[in-house]
Amino acid sequence: MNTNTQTHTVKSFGEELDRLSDDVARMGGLVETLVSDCLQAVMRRDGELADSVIERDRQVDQMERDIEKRVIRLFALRQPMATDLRMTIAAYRISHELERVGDLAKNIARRCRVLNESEPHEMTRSVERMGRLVISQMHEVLNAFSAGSLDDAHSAMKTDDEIDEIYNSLFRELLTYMMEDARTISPSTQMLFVAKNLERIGDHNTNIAEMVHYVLTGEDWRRDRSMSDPDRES
Amino acid sequence: MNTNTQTHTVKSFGEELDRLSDDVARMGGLVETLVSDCLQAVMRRDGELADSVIERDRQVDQMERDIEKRVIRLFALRQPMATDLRMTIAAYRISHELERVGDLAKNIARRCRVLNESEPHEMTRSVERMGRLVISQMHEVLNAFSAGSLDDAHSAMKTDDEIDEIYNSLFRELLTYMMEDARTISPSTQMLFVAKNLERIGDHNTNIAEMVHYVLTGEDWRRDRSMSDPDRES
Amino acid sequence: MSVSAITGLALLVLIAAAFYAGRARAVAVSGDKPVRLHSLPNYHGYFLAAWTAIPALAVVVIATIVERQLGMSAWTSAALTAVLSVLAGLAGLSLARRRINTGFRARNHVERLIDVVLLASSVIAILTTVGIVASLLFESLRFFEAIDWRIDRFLFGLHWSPQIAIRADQVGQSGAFGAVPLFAGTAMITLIAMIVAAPVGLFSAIYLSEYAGPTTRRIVKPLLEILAGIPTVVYGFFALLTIGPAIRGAAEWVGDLTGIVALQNAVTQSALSAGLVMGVMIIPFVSSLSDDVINAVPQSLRDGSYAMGATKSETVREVILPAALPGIVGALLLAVSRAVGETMIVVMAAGQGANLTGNPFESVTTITVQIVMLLTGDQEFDSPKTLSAFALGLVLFAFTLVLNVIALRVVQKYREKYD
Amino acid sequence: MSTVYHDTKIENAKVELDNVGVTYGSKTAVSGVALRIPDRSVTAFIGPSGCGKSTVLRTINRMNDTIDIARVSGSVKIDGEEINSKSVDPVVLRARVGMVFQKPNPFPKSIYDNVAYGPRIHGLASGKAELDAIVETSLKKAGLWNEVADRLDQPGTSLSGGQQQRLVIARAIAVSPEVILMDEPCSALDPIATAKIEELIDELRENYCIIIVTHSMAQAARVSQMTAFFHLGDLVEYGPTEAIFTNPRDQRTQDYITGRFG
Amino acid sequence: MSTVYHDTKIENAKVELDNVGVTYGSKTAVSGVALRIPDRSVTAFIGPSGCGKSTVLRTINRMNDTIDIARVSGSVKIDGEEINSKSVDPVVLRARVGMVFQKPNPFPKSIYDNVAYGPRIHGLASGKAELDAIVETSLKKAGLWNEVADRLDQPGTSLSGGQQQRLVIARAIAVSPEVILMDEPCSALDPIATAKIEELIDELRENYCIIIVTHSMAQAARVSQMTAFFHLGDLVEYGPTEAIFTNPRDQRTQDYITGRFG
Amino acid sequence: MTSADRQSAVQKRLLKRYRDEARFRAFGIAAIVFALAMLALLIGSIGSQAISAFTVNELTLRVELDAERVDPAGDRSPDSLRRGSYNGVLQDALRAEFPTVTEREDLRDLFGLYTPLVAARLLNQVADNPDLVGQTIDFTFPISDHADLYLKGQITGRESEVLAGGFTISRADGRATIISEAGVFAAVRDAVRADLDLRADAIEARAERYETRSEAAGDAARSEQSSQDAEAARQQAAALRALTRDDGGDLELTPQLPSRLVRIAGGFVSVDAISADGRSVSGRILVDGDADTAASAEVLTLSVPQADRRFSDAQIAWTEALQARGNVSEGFNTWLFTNADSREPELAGVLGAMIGTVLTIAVTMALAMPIGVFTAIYLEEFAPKNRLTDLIEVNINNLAAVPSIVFGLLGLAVFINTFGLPRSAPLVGGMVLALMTLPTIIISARAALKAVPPSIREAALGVGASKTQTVFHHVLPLSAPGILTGSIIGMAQAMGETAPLLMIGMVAFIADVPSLSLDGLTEPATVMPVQIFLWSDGAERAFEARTAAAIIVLLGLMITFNALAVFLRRRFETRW
Repeated sequence: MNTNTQTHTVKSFGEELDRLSDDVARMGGLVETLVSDCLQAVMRRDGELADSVIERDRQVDQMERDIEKRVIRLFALRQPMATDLRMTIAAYRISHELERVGDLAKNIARRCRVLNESEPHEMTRSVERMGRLVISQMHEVLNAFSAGSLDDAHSAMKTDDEIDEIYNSLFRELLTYMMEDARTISPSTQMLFVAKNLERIGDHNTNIAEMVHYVLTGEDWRRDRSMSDPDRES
Repeated sequence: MNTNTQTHTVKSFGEELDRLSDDVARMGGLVETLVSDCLQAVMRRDGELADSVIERDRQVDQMERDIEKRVIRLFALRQPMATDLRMTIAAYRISHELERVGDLAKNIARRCRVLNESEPHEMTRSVERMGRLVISQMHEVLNAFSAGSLDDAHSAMKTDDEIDEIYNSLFRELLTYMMEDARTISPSTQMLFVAKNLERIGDHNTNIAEMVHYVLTGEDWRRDRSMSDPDRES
Repeated sequence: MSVSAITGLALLVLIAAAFYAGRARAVAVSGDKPVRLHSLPNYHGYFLAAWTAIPALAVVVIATIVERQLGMSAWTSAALTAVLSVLAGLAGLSLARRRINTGFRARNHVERLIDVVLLASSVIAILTTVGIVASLLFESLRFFEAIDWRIDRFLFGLHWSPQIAIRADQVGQSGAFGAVPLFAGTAMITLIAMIVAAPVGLFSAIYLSEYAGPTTRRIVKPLLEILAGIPTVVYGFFALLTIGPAIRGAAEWVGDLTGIVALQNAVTQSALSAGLVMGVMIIPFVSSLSDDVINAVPQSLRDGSYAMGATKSETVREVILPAALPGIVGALLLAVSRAVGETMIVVMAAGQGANLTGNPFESVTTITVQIVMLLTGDQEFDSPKTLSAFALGLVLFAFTLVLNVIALRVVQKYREKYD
Repeated sequence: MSTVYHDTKIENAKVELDNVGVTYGSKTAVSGVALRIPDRSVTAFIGPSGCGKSTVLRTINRMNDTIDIARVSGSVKIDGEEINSKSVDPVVLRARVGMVFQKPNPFPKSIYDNVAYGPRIHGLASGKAELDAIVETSLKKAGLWNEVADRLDQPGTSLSGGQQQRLVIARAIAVSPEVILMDEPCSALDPIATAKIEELIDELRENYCIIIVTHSMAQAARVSQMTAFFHLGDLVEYGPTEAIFTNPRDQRTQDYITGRFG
Repeated sequence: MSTVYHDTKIENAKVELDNVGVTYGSKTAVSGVALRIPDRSVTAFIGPSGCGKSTVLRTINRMNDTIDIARVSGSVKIDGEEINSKSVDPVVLRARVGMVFQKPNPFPKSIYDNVAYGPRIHGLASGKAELDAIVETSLKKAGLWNEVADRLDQPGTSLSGGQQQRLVIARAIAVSPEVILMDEPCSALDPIATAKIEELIDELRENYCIIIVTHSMAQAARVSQMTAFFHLGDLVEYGPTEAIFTNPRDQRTQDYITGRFG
Repeated sequence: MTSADRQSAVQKRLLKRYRDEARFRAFGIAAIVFALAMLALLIGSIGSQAISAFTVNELTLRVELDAERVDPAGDRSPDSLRRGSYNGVLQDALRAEFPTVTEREDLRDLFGLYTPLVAARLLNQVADNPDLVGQTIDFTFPISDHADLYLKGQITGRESEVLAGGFTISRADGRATIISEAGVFAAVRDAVRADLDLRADAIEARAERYETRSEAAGDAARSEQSSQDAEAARQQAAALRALTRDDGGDLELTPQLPSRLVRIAGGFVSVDAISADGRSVSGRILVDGDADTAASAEVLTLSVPQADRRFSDAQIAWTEALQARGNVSEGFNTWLFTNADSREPELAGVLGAMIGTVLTIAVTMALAMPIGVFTAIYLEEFAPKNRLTDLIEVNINNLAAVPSIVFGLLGLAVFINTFGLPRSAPLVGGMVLALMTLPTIIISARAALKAVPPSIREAALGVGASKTQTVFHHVLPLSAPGILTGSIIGMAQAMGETAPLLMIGMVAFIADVPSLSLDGLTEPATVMPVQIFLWSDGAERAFEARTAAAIIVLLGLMITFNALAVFLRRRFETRW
């Protein structure tokens, strides 16, 4: 994300900042594929794809650590100010969020293995629908970051409510499902966690959108979660 | 946490740093009571206590936002270096972790309500044991932060493995339990989430301990989670 | 004359040739790649030129000295000198030329030679002082010998009349060389001069540097500098022609009015007129030295004082003058030294009578006046009368030396403070 | 060009500049500066060389009066009183508005006399005892008392650079000014002395309205509560320091703060 | 006191100092300094005033020779060759080791002559065309060519401060040095000019071994790859800049970097 | 103390502070006014004196170059021409103008109208052009200094009154009596009486003062002295009063009274008696007239009595007559610039001294400039800090303040007595002045070198210039204007110096213009300031104006040099 038309007088500083934001975007791209792949793996019961997701999450972790290092280096050596400061802080925060998303994707991939051992689950479609929504939200957020687009960020935040709704209904359905058929308890629990993880990915996406908002405007526009959405963690 | 014997020549900078670390410690204390209270509420089926936890989490969110603001301010106005830089970064990160812990405690408190609607759960004891362990780990971590004690931090990290083990066995037990009695599915799912949340609080505690380690030594001593503990998110 | 002129010309040509030879040689040994040389080709040229010039000139100098003692005919010696010096130059050239190669540090050699020339120049200043001290001391000793070592009578004697010839059998009566009237006269005139110059000089410096606008400064400063550039003989004439008669007239008039005999007996060549004019002469000296000193006080101190709400005069009195005080004291001491050593004004305007008086309207004499009196006209270098001038010179030199040393110390200390 | 003002309420404005302009001969140094500077706080003037920040500072105690070719226009008020009016004597004004310069400039007097200088010329102390008290208090406020208490009769120039600058601050304090102007007070000092002066400025802000011109953005960030950014003779932006440094509104401020220059 | 060295392998050491000490008369300025400075990188010397950082810098081109009372001990090697030996002519050495000073000091000659001076006295160009080429290349490397190409015959002193400093750098480059020493090259410049010089230093590091003494920690952080911290005449700590600024090992370094002073 | 308290405290002292301020400022202005007033007085008094020296009255006579007298050998050879009696020729020419003057004493007075030295000029003219022998030529030369001063009105005040009404003149025995029909001489008589009364009054007033002082005086001796003075004055006054008494006899004009000359019928009569009735005057004939009657007469009143001047009434009459005949004309005094010194003021010029100055200063600069600059370079750039250089430093600073006369003593003792160099020579003078100027040049050169910022040296050293290259490539060129300025100032200072040159005998009277060459260096010469000193002491009054004129010339030179220095400084001044 480049928030400034003019270049830094000290070019290398500008380059470092650009590289940081590029890295975050790249990390975002990787995490996005992880999320979509793990969903794919669940849908198609594709164990190999799941393994690959688990494998690739280590890359994400490494990327987070790199970005974190680069951020600390920037603070120590460049003392960024104003938009640069906000950008640096945001990169740090966003990479952290992405790492969590990566973890969650990996977690979904792991559950995929367990699910593969049991019958195909009926709720898979619903979860997939939710997954698509999360992925599209994530795409929007990452776009917002790369292009510095405030509108995309705001739209992504709104999507989160929708995701929460889907999750809530899914949760109830899954409970019903388990009660109906005790054999499905284990896969359903896994499914529950998949849904839960997707919901949490949505939360992280929202956080990222909030950071984008902060970088662009300098305002802290975090929604007071407990107020707007009292039950979203349930 | 004060890592330096000498005082800053510019006293107000030193004071701001001290205040930041005090605030983090205070936030830690508050979150610690939230965790212990939510556990209490689950054990004693105490709806009011649960409400109070949910209420107090908003305070935690506010504190996180304050600390974040103070950190950005420090970066912009003071350009902290070396230990001061690490301390500032850590405060930012730790406050974030604590906020997550607060959210998780709030989440547990919410589940407490659902649990109260059903019969007392048999697994409560086991969850309580796990809770006690998490709380003691948290205590240790916060001590490590306040006193700048590397030993406490390392010991807390080790505790995390123990917590993961308990969680894994609890997970299996709860699954068995649900399969045995379909009526317990709903409360058991809640319990599952309570346990999961406790496990995740343990993770956050570990992260905080890692940050303490970083502040004190300047080394990034994060465990490669996927390696050491392949199944901990399962 | 013509032979030596030709010799000179020949040597110049030779030296120039040596320079070009050196340069060409250097380029040649480098294989037309001067970058490979340690020193630039020009330095090789200089090196060769120097090694040609030094032996040649040495021969010329030796020849000049030897010539006097041998008493050869002028033409022969000149011709011989010419031949020998050119030969010496050629010898030096060919010897030096062999040393040129790529690694040869011609520059270092040339630079060492320059160092020697520079050092030799600066020794001349020391030789001057040695010359002064030696000549004064030597002649003074002869004088003291002539007055039978009664230095006390010279220094503390009250009667000065060197015109009385002192015969060999009258040596004991050299009381005529009592220099106290001269010292007193010098002191009085200096005092008068300083009374005029110190306040006027100081205040004009203050006004010009602190109060005057740029236009005033641009006009007044050069005018004051003109005052400094006027030769002392002109001041003497001014005193003689204008100030002396004016003072005498005024004094007589006041004297007639008041009946003060001292005023009525005023003369044209008086201590007052000499002192007053000398004071005027010293004004620019004091003011420019003070001006330097005041300007050396950093602007930041003035700003500091103005920012405290001080007025200009408060700033000057409380900040600038204390800061500049050592410098000003040094300047005044130098001015005193100058007044004491000033000659022409007193010679022309103060008279010659060795009066021991406190009356500024009388004519007095000073050390410098007496030196001039004693040494102009025909001199007998063995007469104590002539020699006494050197003794006076010695006193004058010693006194001004002490003053200068003190003044320079003070000024130097001051300078260090703001450097 | 118009100035960007952050919407911070300044209720206790001590110094108010309105449409202030300064010309040197035919050259316009600054123009159209309007500022409301709060009491009991530190306000920093920042900007690239030649932006006019020092010039504006010097309008506040009329130090531009000492420069022949300087002409000041507009209104400068302290406590609501116009200081450019003829009825205000600059001598009296400067007793109310202290100033500290780039290079420490203690007078070539004793430490005591340096501090006593202002009270003496303005006749603020009625006796030796009172003067002693003023000197002691001022030196204490300037954080120099402990270092010089036993050698008040030594020349002020014998102190180190940082001590000299604190002595100069003590000297300014001695006439109990209401406003203290500082023109790059640390640019001649090393980082250690600089830190001490910054510390002192931070303490003094409890009692005075301090305005500091600084070359160093970092210093402005550290010591000031309000920051004014000047550029090419214009006041570009004015607001709380934190806002200026984390979220400047004007593009020029942004570029300057983040190190993107022309 | 012994120095803390971060364990970074320096394989391409250009300059090696071993047990270097400098005394001025009876005063010891620095002692026991041992350093291996890598080629094609920027090494910063930082530390409080009087810590000896400039003194050490000046041992590298024997500028201490020009001070009568200075005595240098120990060994300084460039490319493994001892430079303090008698067989090394300091004049030749200084053509290999360029130096840039605190205050921009162009000669009061034309821009062209400023740059051409070094090549001329060292006889580096055999003709006008070659000299022209050297001047142009040097000015280009110093990032000044575009600004001055059309006025090479104007005096160097007519340039702005920052341009002057870049001219001085071009002048140093013109004799193709291997090492460039910079003694607080930006302390007389405003932030904009400073940024440009820093940018230039960053570019030059591709071809030269640059050693810079700086007052400003921030500057050291920005431009250097290696940092040496001096304190009271000792080399306290030496290592990669990032490590020095985020995780210094010696308490004194830590205190200095974080602004905790004596 | 509250803000308001402080305000009022400040306000209270304000009035007094501003009064102090005004007083201080007034002192400064007074000091400058005083200094400038002295400068104006100096320039004014000398300038006004000098003006008259720049013009001169020249006398043109028809001179008959009688071959026998100017060319005794008759072969037109230079030798012969040199033995000619040119003075006699001139005397004859003058006698031809006033044929009536025959008395030996009168003739001596008449020949006093020119100086015999001009005969040498006539000789030169003839020697250059031997064809002139036997011709009669117009020869122009400066009239004697007294005549010149008279014509410029500097010897005596002169009032002229034309009386009308018809006069008859009777001549006898070299005396003449002029009778006025109208008794117009009464006015002259009354004026003389009034003058006498005025003088008597003044002397009586003085006597009174002596008397009062005698009474006031404490000791007897002084009282006695004063009363004697008073007595003498009383007697003097009484004698004057006696002259004025109208006793019917002629009123006698003694030489102690202002002279009256009557110009009548082309002749001059000096009046020594006026008849009591004012109808006639009588006196000596100074210039014979051409008629016995005249319609008008002009009475010249010369305010300075003949006894008080060295230019007699007769000489005045002749001068007036010559002027009336058109033989005298006033013109620019070229002699002042083309002649060397002379005993006769009208012939004295500054050329010799100027050439002496040029030679001396040339030696001074040739020695002092290189040595001074080299020394400065050595001390400032090369000298190690050690005792020797410290010594040199202190030394130079002290030398700068050593009185100039001491350098003269050095020159006398060392150059003349020890080395045996010639006295009075520009070479020695130049050497002495060089030693004297050396410190000035060294100090200013050092200041100029020091003004070159060390950063330039560092810069040069930094790119690998050697120390010598640094100095000669950068430092010296940059400091050249400063060094040059300092040198010019030192030169001007040396040019105005007198005292040391007195010591080495450059006070000699040099009537020949020295040669402007190497040989001139060792020949006796004098310089401008010394010339001024010599003239200021001159016995002739006419030297006073010439001294002033020489001063103006010298000042002109020095101001030119100083202006050059100022110009150089302004032009090349560099601010670092």
